[in-house]
Amino acid sequence: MAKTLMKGNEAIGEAAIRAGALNYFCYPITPQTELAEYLAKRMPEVGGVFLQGESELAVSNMLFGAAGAGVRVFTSSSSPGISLMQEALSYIAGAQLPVVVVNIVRGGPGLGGILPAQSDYFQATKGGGHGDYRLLVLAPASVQEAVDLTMKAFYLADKYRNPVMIMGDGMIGQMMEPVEFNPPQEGDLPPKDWATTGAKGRKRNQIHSLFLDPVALEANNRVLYAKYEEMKKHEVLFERYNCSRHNKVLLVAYGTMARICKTAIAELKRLKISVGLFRPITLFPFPEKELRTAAEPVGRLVSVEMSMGQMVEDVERVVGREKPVSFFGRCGGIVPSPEEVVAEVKRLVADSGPPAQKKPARKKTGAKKTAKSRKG
Amino acid sequence: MAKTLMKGNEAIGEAAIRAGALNYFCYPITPQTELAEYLAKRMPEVGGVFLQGESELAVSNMLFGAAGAGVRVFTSSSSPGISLMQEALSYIAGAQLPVVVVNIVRGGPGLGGILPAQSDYFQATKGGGHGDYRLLVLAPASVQEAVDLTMKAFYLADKYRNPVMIMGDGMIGQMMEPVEFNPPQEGDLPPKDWATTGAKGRKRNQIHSLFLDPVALEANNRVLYAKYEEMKKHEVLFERYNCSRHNKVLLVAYGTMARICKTAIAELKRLKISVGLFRPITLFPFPEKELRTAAEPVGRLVSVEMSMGQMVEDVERVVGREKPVSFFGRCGGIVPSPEEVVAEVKRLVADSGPPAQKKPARKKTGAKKTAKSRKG
Amino acid sequence: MPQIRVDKDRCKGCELCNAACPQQIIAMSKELNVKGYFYARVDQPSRCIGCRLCAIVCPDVAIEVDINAVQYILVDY
Amino acid sequence: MPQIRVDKDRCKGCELCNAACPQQIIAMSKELNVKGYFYARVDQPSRCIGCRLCAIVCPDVAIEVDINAVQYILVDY
Amino acid sequence: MASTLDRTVFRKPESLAPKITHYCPGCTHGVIHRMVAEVLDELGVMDRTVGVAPVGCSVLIYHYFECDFQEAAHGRAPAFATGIKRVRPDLVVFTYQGDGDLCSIGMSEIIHAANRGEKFTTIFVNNAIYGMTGGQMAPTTLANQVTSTSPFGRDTDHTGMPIRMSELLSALVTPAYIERVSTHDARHTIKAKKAVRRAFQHQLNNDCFSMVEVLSTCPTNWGLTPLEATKWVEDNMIPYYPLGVFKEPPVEEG
Amino acid sequence: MASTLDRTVFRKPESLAPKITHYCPGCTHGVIHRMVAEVLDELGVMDRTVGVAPVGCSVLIYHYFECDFQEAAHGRAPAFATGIKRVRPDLVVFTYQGDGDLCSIGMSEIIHAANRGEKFTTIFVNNAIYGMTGGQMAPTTLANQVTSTSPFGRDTDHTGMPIRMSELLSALVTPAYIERVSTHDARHTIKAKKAVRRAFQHQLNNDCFSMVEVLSTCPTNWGLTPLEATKWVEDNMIPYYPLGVFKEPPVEEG
Amino acid sequence: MQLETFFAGFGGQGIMSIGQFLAKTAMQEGQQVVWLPSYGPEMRGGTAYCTVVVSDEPIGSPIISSPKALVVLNRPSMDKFAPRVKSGGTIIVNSSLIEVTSERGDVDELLVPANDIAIECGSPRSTNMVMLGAFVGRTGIVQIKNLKSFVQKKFSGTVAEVNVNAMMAGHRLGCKR
Amino acid sequence: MQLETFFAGFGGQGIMSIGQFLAKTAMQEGQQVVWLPSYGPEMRGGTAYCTVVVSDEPIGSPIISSPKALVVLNRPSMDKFAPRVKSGGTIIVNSSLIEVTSERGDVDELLVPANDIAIECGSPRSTNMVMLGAFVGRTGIVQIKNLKSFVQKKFSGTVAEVNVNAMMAGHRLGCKR
Ligand SMILES: Cc1ncc(C[n+]2csc(CCOP(=O)(O)OP(=O)(O)O)c2C)c(N)n1
Ligand SMILES: Cc1ncc(C[n+]2csc(CCOP(=O)(O)OP(=O)(O)O)c2C)c(N)n1
Ligand code: SF4
Ligand code: SF4
Ligand code: SF4
Ligand code: SF4
Ligand code: SF4
Ligand code: SF4
Ligand SMILES: [Mg+2]
Ligand SMILES: [Mg+2]
Repeated sequence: MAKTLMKGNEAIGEAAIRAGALNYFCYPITPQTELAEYLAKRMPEVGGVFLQGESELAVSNMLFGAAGAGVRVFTSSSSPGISLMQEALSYIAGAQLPVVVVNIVRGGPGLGGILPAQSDYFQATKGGGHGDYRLLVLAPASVQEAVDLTMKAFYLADKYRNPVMIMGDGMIGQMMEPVEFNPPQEGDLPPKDWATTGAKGRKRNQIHSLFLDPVALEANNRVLYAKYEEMKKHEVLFERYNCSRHNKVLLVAYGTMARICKTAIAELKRLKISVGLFRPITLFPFPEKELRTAAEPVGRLVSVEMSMGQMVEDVERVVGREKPVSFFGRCGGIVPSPEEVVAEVKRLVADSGPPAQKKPARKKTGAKKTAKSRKG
Repeated sequence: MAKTLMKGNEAIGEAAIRAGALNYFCYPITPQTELAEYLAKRMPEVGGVFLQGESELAVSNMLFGAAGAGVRVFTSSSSPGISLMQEALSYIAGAQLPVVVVNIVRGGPGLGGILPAQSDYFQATKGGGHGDYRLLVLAPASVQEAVDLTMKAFYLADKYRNPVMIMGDGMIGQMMEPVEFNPPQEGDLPPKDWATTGAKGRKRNQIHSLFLDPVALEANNRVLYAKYEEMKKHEVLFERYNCSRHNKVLLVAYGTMARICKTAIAELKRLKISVGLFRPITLFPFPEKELRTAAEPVGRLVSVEMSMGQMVEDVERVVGREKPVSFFGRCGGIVPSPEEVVAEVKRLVADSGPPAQKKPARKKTGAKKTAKSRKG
Repeated sequence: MPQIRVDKDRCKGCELCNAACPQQIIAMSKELNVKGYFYARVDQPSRCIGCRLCAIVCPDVAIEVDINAVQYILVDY
Repeated sequence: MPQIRVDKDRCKGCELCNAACPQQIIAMSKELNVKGYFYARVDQPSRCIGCRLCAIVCPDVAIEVDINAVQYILVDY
Repeated sequence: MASTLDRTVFRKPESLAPKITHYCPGCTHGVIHRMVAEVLDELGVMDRTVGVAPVGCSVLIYHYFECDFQEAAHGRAPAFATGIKRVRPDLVVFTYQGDGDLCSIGMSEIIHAANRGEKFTTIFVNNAIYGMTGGQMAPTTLANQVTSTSPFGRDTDHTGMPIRMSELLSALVTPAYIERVSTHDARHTIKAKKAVRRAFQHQLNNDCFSMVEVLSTCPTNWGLTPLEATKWVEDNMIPYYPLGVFKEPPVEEG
Repeated sequence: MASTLDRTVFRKPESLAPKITHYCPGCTHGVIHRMVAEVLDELGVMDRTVGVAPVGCSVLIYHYFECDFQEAAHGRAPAFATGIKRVRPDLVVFTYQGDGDLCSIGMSEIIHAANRGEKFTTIFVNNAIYGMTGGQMAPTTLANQVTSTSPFGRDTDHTGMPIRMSELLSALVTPAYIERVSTHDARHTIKAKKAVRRAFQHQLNNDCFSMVEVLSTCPTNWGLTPLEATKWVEDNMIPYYPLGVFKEPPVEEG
Repeated sequence: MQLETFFAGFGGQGIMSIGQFLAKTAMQEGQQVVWLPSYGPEMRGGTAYCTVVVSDEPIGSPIISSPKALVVLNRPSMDKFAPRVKSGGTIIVNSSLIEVTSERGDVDELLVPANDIAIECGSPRSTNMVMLGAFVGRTGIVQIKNLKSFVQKKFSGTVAEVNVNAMMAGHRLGCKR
Repeated sequence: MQLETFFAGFGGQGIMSIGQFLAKTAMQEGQQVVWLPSYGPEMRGGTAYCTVVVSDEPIGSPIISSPKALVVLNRPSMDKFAPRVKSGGTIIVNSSLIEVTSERGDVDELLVPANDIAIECGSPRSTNMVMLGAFVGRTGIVQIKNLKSFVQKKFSGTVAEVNVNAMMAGHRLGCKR
């Protein structure tokens, strides 16, 4: 298929349609509104449902209803709008419904700004709503990947009957890149015999997240967690870039930030500093084993984020305290430039002698910006 | 002062009044409704404001308005209601307003159940809303402590101009214990010269979380994070119980769960198994250094929770991978009994030889219930 | 002859049927049912006109009504 | 004699004052102001009756109106 | 209407499950459930109907019906129903909501669903109180009514007048069928059922959004016997909440 | 009214900050801002007034006033204002909200605030579109109006009829002052300001909730020149959104 | 020493209140106490119970799976809780409504025809007080005089009188071995 | 080889479009491309710009602080972006509206009276096309024939003609050294 140049927002919308997701509910918010606007035109063409709801709160509950009725359904929003969906996401997860939510993240907290950020990592991966549940979170780094992961998202949502989030920063939504729409690759899926489609010829179906009996509620939670264990086994996605025994530093970054790190790595190569990149593509399940393996030969790690430091907590947790893990990032809509990443790596390499190996105590460096650092 | 026997919910309400918080907005939800009902009677007596809002969403935004007007204000709710407050909490944190939110946690996700749980740990400590921000989170383990921490919460909220959450499980809200209302101990607080109280004789005050300029937004985030660093330095609270070099296992638990662990520890003592308890009282800032120190002499740790395992991630992160950290918990309204905790500890102690020290790989034990275990 | 059948274990003893009966022939039993309620029962079955009003107001669908004669159903429910 | 003063750098050239003036004496300049707009200016100042309608419709508070004679203010704004 | 010999003229409708409800004795939620089930039977649509349960005393309504059901978040049933009906317009969809659910937290969702003219039916059970959580004030609580959060009686200077939801929704321009009925005695219950049927009929005709507001009792939280409670509806609620059709588009078929 | 020699009869009100707004040329948000500021001046309450900004084009309104301001979450300004006014009834509080903000996402908050009779004033700027986000459909968008999310014109079969907010709020029982005005020409602007003044006066009298709905232009997203936009208000909006007082409690002082 | 007791019966039988009376009296005696209601799905219609823990040391778990004592006012509660009482514990049974016994040989079981006694004392509503008196008589967990003065302060007039009489009647029964 | 270009001017000057035309043509030639708009507070009223990166290898960072080339249509953008162009880079200046030069000795600066040329070619609205033509002439980043056929497909009738003419006029200027 020929490539077309498309905005990330629009490409995600088109990808959803190609994946058979013909039902879309939305509420406008920058920087994802183009997705809604694209689908306002496209859905009627393909006989799909386009509805602008009165609020993100309403939209997230429309998703529940529609998913419960057995169709592929999705929405898109940006940070404050996603916060308004937290109750519903908890309900959707509890009732085990497949929905896809696109979050084109902007700077927060509060009304914040409208420029790209990655400061919703915690909310997405730890569950911003109440109770024990998780979203499956996919973080594309290019428009093509956004397309591919969007298609995959619907499959995964159906496979696990779990909400899936596409987490792109504003950059992913706004930039144009060439894309191809390959037919979606999906495994077999069981029929949605749990859906509320009318009880004709079968016993009634009931979709609910209420379990007044604590034994039943705990059992439901176990079912959810068994799915999360399956996801950890089967769905982890990541990329290793320029990883080798010679790496002085391993960068950990996702989405747009990972691309910037790649440019920085090229520049560092010229400076004869070998640096690798580990890019989680699934943020939940987080590539724990894989990061641990990638970290093995390396002296230190830096989590590079467009936030004040969120994923770094997972990196620390996974890698353990034997190895210094530090954070570098900008936030509020400021995207660290390759030059800044290069400078941070140079600083770290100059700073540290041979990396210490044992029981590091957290130590603050006087790093500029929001860098925080932990080393031996 | 004479002690009175009070329900946790009511005692929290009274404590707030004693701390001068005469402004309360709420929406009913089990198991915290008694707090609202208590204050519906009490507030008129003390000339305070009691208003039942139309929803938790509205209430959380009323809090913003009232706090912005310079008064001490609070609300209480339970899990699904707290999810509906996430956008506002992000705004409140971003605009640096002092509010107190009481979450009497029930089982989730979704509508879940109405029995006690601790499954909102992630939401409370990592920020359930969007953007880089944190709540200061206090977790009482008795009605008296709920009273003391509630009073303190208002002081801390004012001191840091940050939302503070009292996180009690349903048990803390429902049980009656003797309480004393000691006069609140507060340090000096600066005048609220930022409040919107009318611009008479001064320049206008503006309270907002919008910073369209990314440089300004990043700067605001830095201000927030500087406060969080201060909290980490000055506000960490925790309890060590029965900790010693002889401990075979260190339990980590908070709130009601910690009390149950104490009973289990007494029983284990009879069985000649020495076990310690580390109880975080501030969940954010998490007592990182202190837990690390407490963990030092101990072979293994168990995070015991009324959830599917949330705080355990912080325990793992803080303790590192040299030491096995496992999880034990029940959820959905089931509270692990002391007997279950005893059994889990016995199992662990029997299971493991001398604790391994190096590079443990996560390994699943075939533990019953929701136990997950990581060891060398 | 019209007649009603009260499913005594569905009944919660609310007495609404009692009040609704134009013939005033429903009373409450002196015994408890399995749920612990004094359930409704018909005092003078022969006076029942099969009007269904008792059944219509019963919140617990504890009453069924039979008729066994040609009869005008006065209310269209 | 009544007169209006247009703060040319506040003006965004929307032409609403233009349309509102009963005397039709406001026109747009051929020059751009600092913001890049063709701003409003009074063509025949002497015909101004100080009615304030131009100022009332101006979204940018770019117009002030002075009067310097005894005058009835027709509209109470 | 003349009937033949020997038959049962009143029995549990097929659409109602046999399970005994958890409702308090005399609570008219039960009557309203049965009414809806009867209408589903009569229209023969049970097996293509999806109900949406509220959060409130009737949260477990799905146990009591034989049709499919979804259980919504508090107040959001109309958004759920919108989601279902938009993607499956062939289904018959209804929400069943209490006054706290619909008028308080769910105000926005019901207004917007009604205004978009969503083709589902809402059964709105107004008992002037929050039943499930133990008797707090609702937006529909009458002036001076004592509840656990208006312990001195609802002070309308402080909390405004009770919301008349049928009148409010009727103020929207989009066509709709809106009627208020009561279940406090047999006569009114008979009328109420007709309204419910009419509402579903409008849905089947794809006419418009339809809502039946049903005045209902909460003996438990009103602190009255079931019979006193029905009297309280008559004496206190109906004067403030007048019964009748507030809005209806031209009808093709009754 | 006779005036003396040599004076400025129109100038920027004291309550308005000198900063030039970010609004598009001809956008009547500017006129409405000035009107409010003039009223604050006239009533002499600027230094005890707190405004609440919406999310919408006027999100930065706080830069343009000399009084205190809070910036609310999208749609929640009435909840903010409730919070402020309840704890500080001595302050004069107003919200300034667009139609997306007030009618769409903020529907519940405005209805409940109005129904509780909160003693603040709402300036509701209805421009039949989402201005700030680039011209999406609002609940107030007229039938067949083209917007970026109704690219084929608003289909009222699909999205319902435009919401008449003043009429809707007037359907509540709680007393309130509700008036709809327009700013599309000088004559209407003069009336509009009177309404704003009246609204604040009701607040000062502690009478009731007050709202002035102001029809406003969005030349940019309507794709019209400012002048065409005022014409569009006259020709298209006013016929559907009639001007006038919809509700008012007995007044003690004008 | 720590004593954990379940008070169980129908809602409306005054279960929660006697639990609180005990807890408050123990508190006034300087003991540590926790009172914990059951809340949740079983609330409406079913059985209600509360837990009271009285101890001379700080109380750990407020949640008790197996109490040392049970005061039980109706049959469903008897079926549910009697098997959970710790061996060597105490069960006070309202034999007016419960026709069975626990059939446990390892506990001290006292049958109190509490409804009947209450009616004798002047009001069937004092059934709970009879049970409380009997329980305190049996266990001695608080001093009956303290409980008595608490009840006297709590109620007034004839209600107080009837309640105290009922309680004392129960107490006499409880003290008898 | 990777070329990063900023296209900058007032909103309404067709900045975004010419960036896209370039990106699409480069894509059709098989090159890697990214087009990135500026969005945000500066959108309304102020300067608008977009970044186009064209490369023969996968593109890393789509965010460029210092571009290799700048196509600039108005004065505020000139002031803002000209200093950020990399040493040895290219600046194409719309000299019809910009009376100044970058005053940088280390870049290749081409002055194009684009408004004037566009008016000559039949429409002032083709100013952007003149600039695009000049840029392609100067950098050779895409083949002008490919761009030309893209533009011919994109527009129709006289608009296409005027645009192509304007672009080719710009191109001639750009090729001249
Ligand atoms: C978000 C949220 N807030 C609050 C609650 C608690 N809650 C459950 S039901 C209810 C009110 C029910 O009242 P109503 O809708 O009138 O129904 P009724 O019980 O009277 O039939 C409330 C406040 C909840 N479950 N979720
Ligand atoms: C929760 C949330 N959802 C969506 C947005 C995006 N948003 C900002 S303003 C706006 C609509 C503004 O329209 P309106 O209220 O009519 O004001 P106008 O700009 O037309 O004056 C929207 C949807 C947001 N900031 N927050
Ligand atoms: S059918 Fe009519 S007459 Fe017969 S018992 Fe029922 S109400 Fe009475
Ligand atoms: S109405 Fe029904 S539940 Fe009530 S007493 Fe009569 S039969 Fe029993
Ligand atoms: S004051 Fe009146 S007459 Fe004078 S310029 Fe303005 S509108 Fe025209
Ligand atoms: S109305 Fe104001 S902004 Fe518009 S042209 Fe006239 S002076 Fe300028
Ligand atoms: S609490 Fe009220 S509404 Fe709920 S079941 Fe009981 S009587 Fe009915
Ligand atoms: S976009 Fe519309 S509402 Fe916003 S400033 Fe421009 S004209 Fe005004
Ligand atoms: Mg109710
Ligand atoms: Mg608008």
